[in-house]
Amino acid sequence: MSELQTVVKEPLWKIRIKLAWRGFLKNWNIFRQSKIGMLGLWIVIVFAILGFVVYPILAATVWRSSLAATVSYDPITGYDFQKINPSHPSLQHPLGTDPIGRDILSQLLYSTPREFMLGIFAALITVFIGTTVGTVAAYYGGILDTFFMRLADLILLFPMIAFLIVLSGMMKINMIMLALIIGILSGFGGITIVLRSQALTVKVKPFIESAKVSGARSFYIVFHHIVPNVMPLSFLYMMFSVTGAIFSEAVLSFLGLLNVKMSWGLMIHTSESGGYLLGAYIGRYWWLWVPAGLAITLLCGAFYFIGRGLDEVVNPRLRRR
Amino acid sequence: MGKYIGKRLFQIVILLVIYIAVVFFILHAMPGGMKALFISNPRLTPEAQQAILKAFGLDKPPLTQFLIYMRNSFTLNFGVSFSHYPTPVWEIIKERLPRTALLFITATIISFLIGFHSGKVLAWKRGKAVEYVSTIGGVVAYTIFTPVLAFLLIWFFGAYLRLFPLNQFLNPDLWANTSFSSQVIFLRLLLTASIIGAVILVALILSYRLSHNIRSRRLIFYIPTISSVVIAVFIWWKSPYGIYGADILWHMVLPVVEVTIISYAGIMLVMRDSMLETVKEDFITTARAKGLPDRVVRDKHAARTALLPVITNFIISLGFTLSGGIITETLFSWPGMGLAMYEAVISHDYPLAAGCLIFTGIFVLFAHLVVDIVYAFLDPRIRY
Amino acid sequence: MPEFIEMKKIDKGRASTVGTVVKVEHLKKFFAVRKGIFSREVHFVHAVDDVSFEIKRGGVLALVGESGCGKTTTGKTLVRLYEPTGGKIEFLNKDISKLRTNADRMWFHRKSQIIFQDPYESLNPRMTIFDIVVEPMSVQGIGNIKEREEAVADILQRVGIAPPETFMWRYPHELSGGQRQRVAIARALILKPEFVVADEPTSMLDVSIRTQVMKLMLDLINEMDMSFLYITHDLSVARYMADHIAVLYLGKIVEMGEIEEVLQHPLHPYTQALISAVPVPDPEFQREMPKIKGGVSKPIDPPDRCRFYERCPYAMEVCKGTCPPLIDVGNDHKVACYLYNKNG
Amino acid sequence: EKIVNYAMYSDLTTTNIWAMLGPDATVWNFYPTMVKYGSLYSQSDVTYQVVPGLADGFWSPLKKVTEDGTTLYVTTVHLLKGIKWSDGTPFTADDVVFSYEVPFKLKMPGNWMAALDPSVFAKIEKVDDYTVKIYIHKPSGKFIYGVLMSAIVQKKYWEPIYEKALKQPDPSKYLMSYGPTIDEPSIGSFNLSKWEKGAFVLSKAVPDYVFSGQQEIEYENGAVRYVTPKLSMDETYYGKAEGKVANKFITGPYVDSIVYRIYQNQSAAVQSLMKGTVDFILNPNGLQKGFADQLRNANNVAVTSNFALGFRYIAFNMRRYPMNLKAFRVAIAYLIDRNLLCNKILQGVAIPLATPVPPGNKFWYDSNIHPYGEGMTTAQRYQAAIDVLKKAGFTWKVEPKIEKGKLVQRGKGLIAPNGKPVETIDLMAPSAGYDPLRATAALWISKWANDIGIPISADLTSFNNIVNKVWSENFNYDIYMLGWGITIYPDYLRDFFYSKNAGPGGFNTPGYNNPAFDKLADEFIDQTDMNKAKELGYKLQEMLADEVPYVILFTTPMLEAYRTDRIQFAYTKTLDGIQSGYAGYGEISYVKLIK
Amino acid sequence: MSALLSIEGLKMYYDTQKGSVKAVDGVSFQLKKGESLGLVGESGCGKTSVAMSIMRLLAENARIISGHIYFDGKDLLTLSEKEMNKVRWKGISMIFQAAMNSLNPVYRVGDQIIEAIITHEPEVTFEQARERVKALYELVGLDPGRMDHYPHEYSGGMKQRAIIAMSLACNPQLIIADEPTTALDVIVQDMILREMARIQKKLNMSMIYISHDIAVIAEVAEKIAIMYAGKIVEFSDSKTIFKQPRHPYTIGLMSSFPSIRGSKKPLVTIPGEPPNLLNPPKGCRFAPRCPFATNVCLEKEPPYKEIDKEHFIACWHPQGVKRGAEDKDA
Ligand SMILES: Nc1ncnc2c1ncn2[C@@H]1O[C@H](COP(=O)(O)OP(=O)(O)OP(=O)(O)O)[C@@H](O)[C@H]1O
Ligand SMILES: Nc1ncnc2c1ncn2[C@@H]1O[C@H](COP(=O)(O)OP(=O)(O)OP(=O)(O)O)[C@@H](O)[C@H]1O
Ligand SMILES: [Mg+2]
Ligand SMILES: [Mg+2]
Repeated sequence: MSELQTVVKEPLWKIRIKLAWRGFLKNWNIFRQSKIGMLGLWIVIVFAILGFVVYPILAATVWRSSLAATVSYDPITGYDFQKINPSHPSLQHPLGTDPIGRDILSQLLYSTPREFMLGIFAALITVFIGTTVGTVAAYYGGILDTFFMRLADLILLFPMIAFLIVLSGMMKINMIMLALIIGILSGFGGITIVLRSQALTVKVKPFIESAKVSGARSFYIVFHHIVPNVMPLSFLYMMFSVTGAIFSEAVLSFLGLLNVKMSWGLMIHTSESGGYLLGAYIGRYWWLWVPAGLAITLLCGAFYFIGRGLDEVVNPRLRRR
Repeated sequence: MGKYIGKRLFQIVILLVIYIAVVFFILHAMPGGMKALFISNPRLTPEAQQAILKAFGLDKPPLTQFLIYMRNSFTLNFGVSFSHYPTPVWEIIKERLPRTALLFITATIISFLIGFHSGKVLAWKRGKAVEYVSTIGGVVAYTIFTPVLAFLLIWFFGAYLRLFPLNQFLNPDLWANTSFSSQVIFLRLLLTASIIGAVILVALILSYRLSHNIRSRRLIFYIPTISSVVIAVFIWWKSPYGIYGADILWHMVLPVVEVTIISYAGIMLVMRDSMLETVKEDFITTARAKGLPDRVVRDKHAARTALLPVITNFIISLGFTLSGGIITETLFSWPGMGLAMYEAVISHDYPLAAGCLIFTGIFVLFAHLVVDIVYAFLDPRIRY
Repeated sequence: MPEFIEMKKIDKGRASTVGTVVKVEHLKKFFAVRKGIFSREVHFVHAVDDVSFEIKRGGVLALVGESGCGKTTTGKTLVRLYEPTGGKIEFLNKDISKLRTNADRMWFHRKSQIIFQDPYESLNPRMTIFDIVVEPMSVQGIGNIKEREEAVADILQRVGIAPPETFMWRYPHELSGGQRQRVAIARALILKPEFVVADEPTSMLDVSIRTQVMKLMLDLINEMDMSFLYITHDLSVARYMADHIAVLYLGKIVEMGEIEEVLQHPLHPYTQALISAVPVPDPEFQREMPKIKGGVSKPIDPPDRCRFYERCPYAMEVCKGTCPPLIDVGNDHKVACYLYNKNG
Repeated sequence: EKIVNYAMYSDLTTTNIWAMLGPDATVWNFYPTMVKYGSLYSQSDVTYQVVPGLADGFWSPLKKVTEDGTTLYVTTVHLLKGIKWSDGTPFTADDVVFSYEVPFKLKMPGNWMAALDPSVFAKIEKVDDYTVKIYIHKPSGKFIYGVLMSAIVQKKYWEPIYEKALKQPDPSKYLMSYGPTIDEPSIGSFNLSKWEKGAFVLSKAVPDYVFSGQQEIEYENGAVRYVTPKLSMDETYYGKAEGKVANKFITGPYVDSIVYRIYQNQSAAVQSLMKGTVDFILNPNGLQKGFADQLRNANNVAVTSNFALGFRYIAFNMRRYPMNLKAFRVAIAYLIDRNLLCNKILQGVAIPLATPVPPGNKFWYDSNIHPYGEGMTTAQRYQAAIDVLKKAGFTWKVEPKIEKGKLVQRGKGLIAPNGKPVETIDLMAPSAGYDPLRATAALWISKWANDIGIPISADLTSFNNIVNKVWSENFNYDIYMLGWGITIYPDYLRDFFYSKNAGPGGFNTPGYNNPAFDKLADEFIDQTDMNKAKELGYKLQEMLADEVPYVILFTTPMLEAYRTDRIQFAYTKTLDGIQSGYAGYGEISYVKLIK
Repeated sequence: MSALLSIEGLKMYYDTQKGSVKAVDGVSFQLKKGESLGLVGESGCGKTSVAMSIMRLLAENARIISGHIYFDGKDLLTLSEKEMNKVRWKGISMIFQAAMNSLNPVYRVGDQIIEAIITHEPEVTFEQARERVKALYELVGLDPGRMDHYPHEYSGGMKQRAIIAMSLACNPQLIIADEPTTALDVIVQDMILREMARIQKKLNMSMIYISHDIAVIAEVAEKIAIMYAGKIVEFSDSKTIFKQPRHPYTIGLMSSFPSIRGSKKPLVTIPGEPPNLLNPPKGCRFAPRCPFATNVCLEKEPPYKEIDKEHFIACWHPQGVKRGAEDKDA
């Protein structure tokens, strides 16, 4: 047995970290092959840098408003006294100002991290609920399963936007609430069905039975065997959920139904309700809505692209070779 | 088959009950719920408020309220609209439904066909530039901000090219002196569409039942299909209503284009994935080994089989399409259910909003049923 | 320099310690199947229908039969993956359906294990080899980390996954099919169980690998003094692995006995057909044609008659009556057929 | 055929007059429909003076009578002869009596109840075919602006329906849901001819409209002269017909039909205007600034700007401390720089307003109102506010400092005269999604207040939420910001601040309670001599400006656009714009097509 | 009699991310008309790849590097896709490895066979084609009434028979059967193999059986080619292979099969595993596992040559003429 002493030369946690890193690298290498996935990732990174790094820096330096300052770049209360608003893009305001004199660029950047948070928060909730409910429903079956599946059918079928529109009429919905609502709704919705069917295929795998024969409990099996096996799919769906959440926020803000101080949808709403979106010709006040519109499409699309790239990681059958 | 439909209908009823319960919960149990709104609505006299409270049983304990609400919903009694007081909600929905149905069904079918065919070709042309372009194009279409797209369409086709009317759903100049209302035309259009749809479906079934020969199958399918369309066009052409029908269709083009653009891509991408998986199946290799021409392998074997998961996904996308439809309706002045819902929310007309929501639910559930039946028909493995 | 390694059949005498490890009496396992949610008719698949046998300490019983005859079901029922519909399973003289306390159950799970057919599906793709092999220990709460690591390294080495440290932190897909099956064996044996069900453990492996794994198992059985229920559809494999054989047909044992005895003197028409259908790697050898028709039906609500009646070339009136009982024709050779029941 | 096309942003909900003046009182319903109905008295175009409509001359002075022990006041009104409904039926006293009695008996909600307020209106009697007697409980401005202006419908058309309604469990509901009423005869210049739901409404000119050709001549001295050729009438009110003519309008209709096209999407309507599909856009809120800016440069499109009839304000919950302290309210009033807010920040999208009567309402507007801080710079405003607070006993942990016209130190930790620190005060305002103007204003107000240490935090929330809180039973709010749409006759001066209206759901949301004000307001409302009422109205306005239960912030301009190559209006300068619903929907009768 | 099918130096590689998988690396053999050949080898040695190259149904990433495939005198590799389509099924038909999945689940089984007939013989009417399918069903022992059923209504054995019927539909000159009986029960397997051999004799077709089970092949094939890691290591008629295997791999393979007949012989295991075709060993591919390997074996590839009449072998050290592992010390 003496040579066995050398078997484990490193502490377990180090090995695990290495393993995780190796697994990540491997998946990353597959992901990297997907041009579309990489495109999405780059876009997301650019947005993340803009929102989480560039904006705070700008706000703290160039855009810092002082007591005496005449120009304020606050995205919500900012106002440039020297301009006729909305003003064209200029050196001072690279994307111009909105009809009430606020800097469009600052609005765009200010909203970016919020959109991210909204999307990711909603997606996390979705995935958490979806994974838990999906695996538990699959594993235990019976009434529980039937109930959650019917519920999922229902939520899946109904136009989320319509639901949110009506809901927003009833109550004051802000970003966090919205993320919660979208997260919960879609968590019990389609993703549950997908993850459940994935969990069902895992559930009947022999390694589950092996574990049972060793005396493993249901809880252990669900969280040690089933959940890790549906996780990649959850992660994939998370990306699509982000798209959904950001898009819903934009639509509701556009319709003026959300209670947010600033967001991309609201920027478009401001230009539309002020009569600047489609005026004499559509591009006349382009800076009021093109940046926000583009940002929505880009970020939603980017997460979607990432999802598709991940799809090739998760689903080897889609890979080309 | 009948038993299957019965079973599905039963499920639909169950789903509806849950759904109505959810709507009820949202409208009543929430702070500032229905009751508070009824009472604080300054547009109604206290008597009217009391009457409505009574009609909805809002003065009763919650459970009784719920049961009453459920019963009322199933008898299509969604109460009385605030903003159209005292018109019953059902009256408004009845008027809006055919319009939404026409727009939605047309757009859904078109986007399905486009998505199906383009997805098919995409998968077949894997790795070519066309794949990347269409995928990115598809995703952009999928994620483009719906209202912005609507404005672009309105501006480009309506204002700039002046190809299509700006907004609305009919031309007042033409309709100023008609003795009938557009509802008549909508219903006739829907009827025509359903008859053609039924003919196509019967032709499809017959072509499979009657013949095994591909060519004669095509004949059996295309002759009735094309002739029913031709006959329909001819009848409309000859009838005094023809021009009015054409006017409505003319106005429908842009909204349909919008809904199609935002929803075809989803189907396209799913179809592509499904095709890619199917192409790896052994029976495709077998079909090739049999010496079948490339097109036959693609269309008859790969696409036909890949269609099945796409249909499942299509059901899932119904909600999405409908959501897009709501935004489209509000922006294109298409007075359907979506617009009604939006207006109701804006004017705090909750009975109407709830009614629309429930009815949209019923609508989608039935669309679901139809798609399910089609699915069952397409997949021989499903038997009842 | 590698060389072809000869694999010797273990001596008869290895079932040394006398004593019964598993004793199965009238075991039944039915599956309820429903046609449609709304149909009130419930049908039963008689997957295992009144099966009795016992396995001695150190003994290997081969369970053979066509696909769908209930081999896997029997195996799974023995390790309590299925709750038996009827009958009794005694494990080390304890009725395992009466294990009430948690400790009792854990005891049973520690003493019994199963190895599955498909080396691709029977290892969790998201776990490392170490995690897979150590799982029985951690589930049972045996040993500390150090001890577990040592135990894993030890058992891996014994099943020929060497050196352990290079394989321990790999994932299953980084191993070949044969290696995976070895890992599955290691996992099953890490707790040194007394009884192992091996469900066609070599049928998915390639010829050259298959013999390696078979040899490994034989060695381990010898060393560790375990009892095996060896499920296979391949009679020739059974011949090399087992000392006793039971031939299953549609949930019932039709013939059972010492393996050479049964293979040399098959009594039941089905066993005869089965043996004559096995191809012989000799182009000059002319096998006789199996006399029976092909195709097995699902044992859904079977009538009470000989299950083999429809395919049997010797079917008689009596066979339509009740199921023939399993009778001993001497030599510890049992058969369930009225052809041999007349005198008995 | 001469057709004029109007764009509307929303569909009608009904054409039924009972519902329309009841629960369905939307401006969209009014636009094409209200022209069908007349009233005994109405208001002159542009100047908004009370003039006879279907009545022949002014009502007789009120006389006190006692009936069954109750005191009533009675007046006699003569009706014009020779007026016909569009179906040819002559207009008689029967129509008037029917139109007053039915809604009164059935307690019709909404505008009906407002016009025929049971506390004012008592009953109506027919004297002969062309004379009625109207009894009221007490003299009141509501008598003129309500009772005498109540809508008149045709008895012949409605009587059978009314009879049927009486047999129903809920007659008023039956009456309100009756329809469609496209075939109902009109007494005005146009009548509805088709309503294609969701698409358009078609209105056709009434062929021999009696008032067509009527000249309305307004003199600079305030006199109004009506020359009606078809009735051979020539009357002058409010002075002598002499001096310079300010306006002269000749009633049409000049076109055959008007099509009200419904556009849900305002941009599309504007595009249609530029394309020439529509000639004029109806919008009670006026065009958005963006549209107006762009349309000003478009060919053949004119953009007009008028005062809107309404105002945006903040209201203090005076039931709470320290909003009940006048000094506190005054300090905030000092801080709010309307000019900066409207002209600079909101860039003319808003017009500063300091009293609840907009200047466009010439008769009632008190031009002597000088709001707090008028003409001051921001720094001066800060200083004034600080001074007021200090004087009232407020202190700071860190006192705000102003030096050389600049704020150099923000105030922190305001402590109220009662010694307790002032806790965060919520300023509820509609979110930017609902109204960017108010959202912006709220944020600025909180900024100004915060600068000198008043802890106001702007809570941008849904409109609904504000309404729910403000009109809830427990008055759970500090300060809120909303807007009112108002009427010409400023009876709201009393409604909004009358102490008896301070209960839950009442109009007096601030909970303002001033017996002196109440007394004055009662006098004002009971006054039937409008010149005297005006004096009282001025006093009320001054009182409010001093006590500031509301700080009126601004009103909005009413921007409208029409095609100059297609149509011509009689006048474009008028309060609340061309589309104004308060001048009797007059523009329809004047609109002309240009060849 | 000249060869019906003649493969010369066929090389087919799969391009993958890690490099090219040399799945078929210089395979040559000939097949005469009416002859049956068994292609035997372990999983992954390239059997299916050879078959697919003949059918020219290559995966997207597959590439034929060199070689010729002459069928009936034509080099299949030079034909256009259209011409190739004519050869498929009419000239060469194939029974695929996974018969279970070879039928399109959404079409009736009969229709799928008819489709093949009508595609290649357009002059045949539908009714005639149906008649032919009926006859085929009887030939393979299926109830013709089952023609109008869908694949999911067939059992595994029935599907296999239907596939065989389908492969016969156009009377091809050559049928390639890729593991036609794996996944079937012994009794069923036995029946189907007998059936196929019978039909092949009756119709005088050529046949290539592909299998990893040498025992199965021994019963039906006249010639046997043993494949190892992309190459044919031994080729001869089946009697010779069984009586006098010369290649160490063949010898090992044969002795590692347990048998239920005769006395219980000890089994022999071949150590190690087949090489990874991404970068196979330099010299003889079997060398690392071969007990007889010498330095030559590790360095140089052995040539594929005829050492006896019609007995080809690729080995530097062909083993003795007697079968069995007893000779291993020789
Ligand atoms: N969970 C289950 N529900 C219903 N029927 C089942 C279930 N498991 C097995 N069966 C049925 O029971 C019978 C016996 O199945 P089992 O898996 O034990 O056969 P087997 O002998 O192991 O076959 P194979 O050789 O194919 O593995 C079969 O008819 C099978 O369809
Ligand atoms: N499309 C592909 N891309 C890359 N490698 C492939 C591809 N198809 C097969 N291979 C590899 O080529 C080699 C030969 O495969 P092939 O399918 O021809 O083997 P086989 O002898 O038929 O095996 P089996 O008995 O398992 O069917 C294998 O190593 C396999 O992994
Ligand atoms: Mg099994
Ligand atoms: Mg193969």
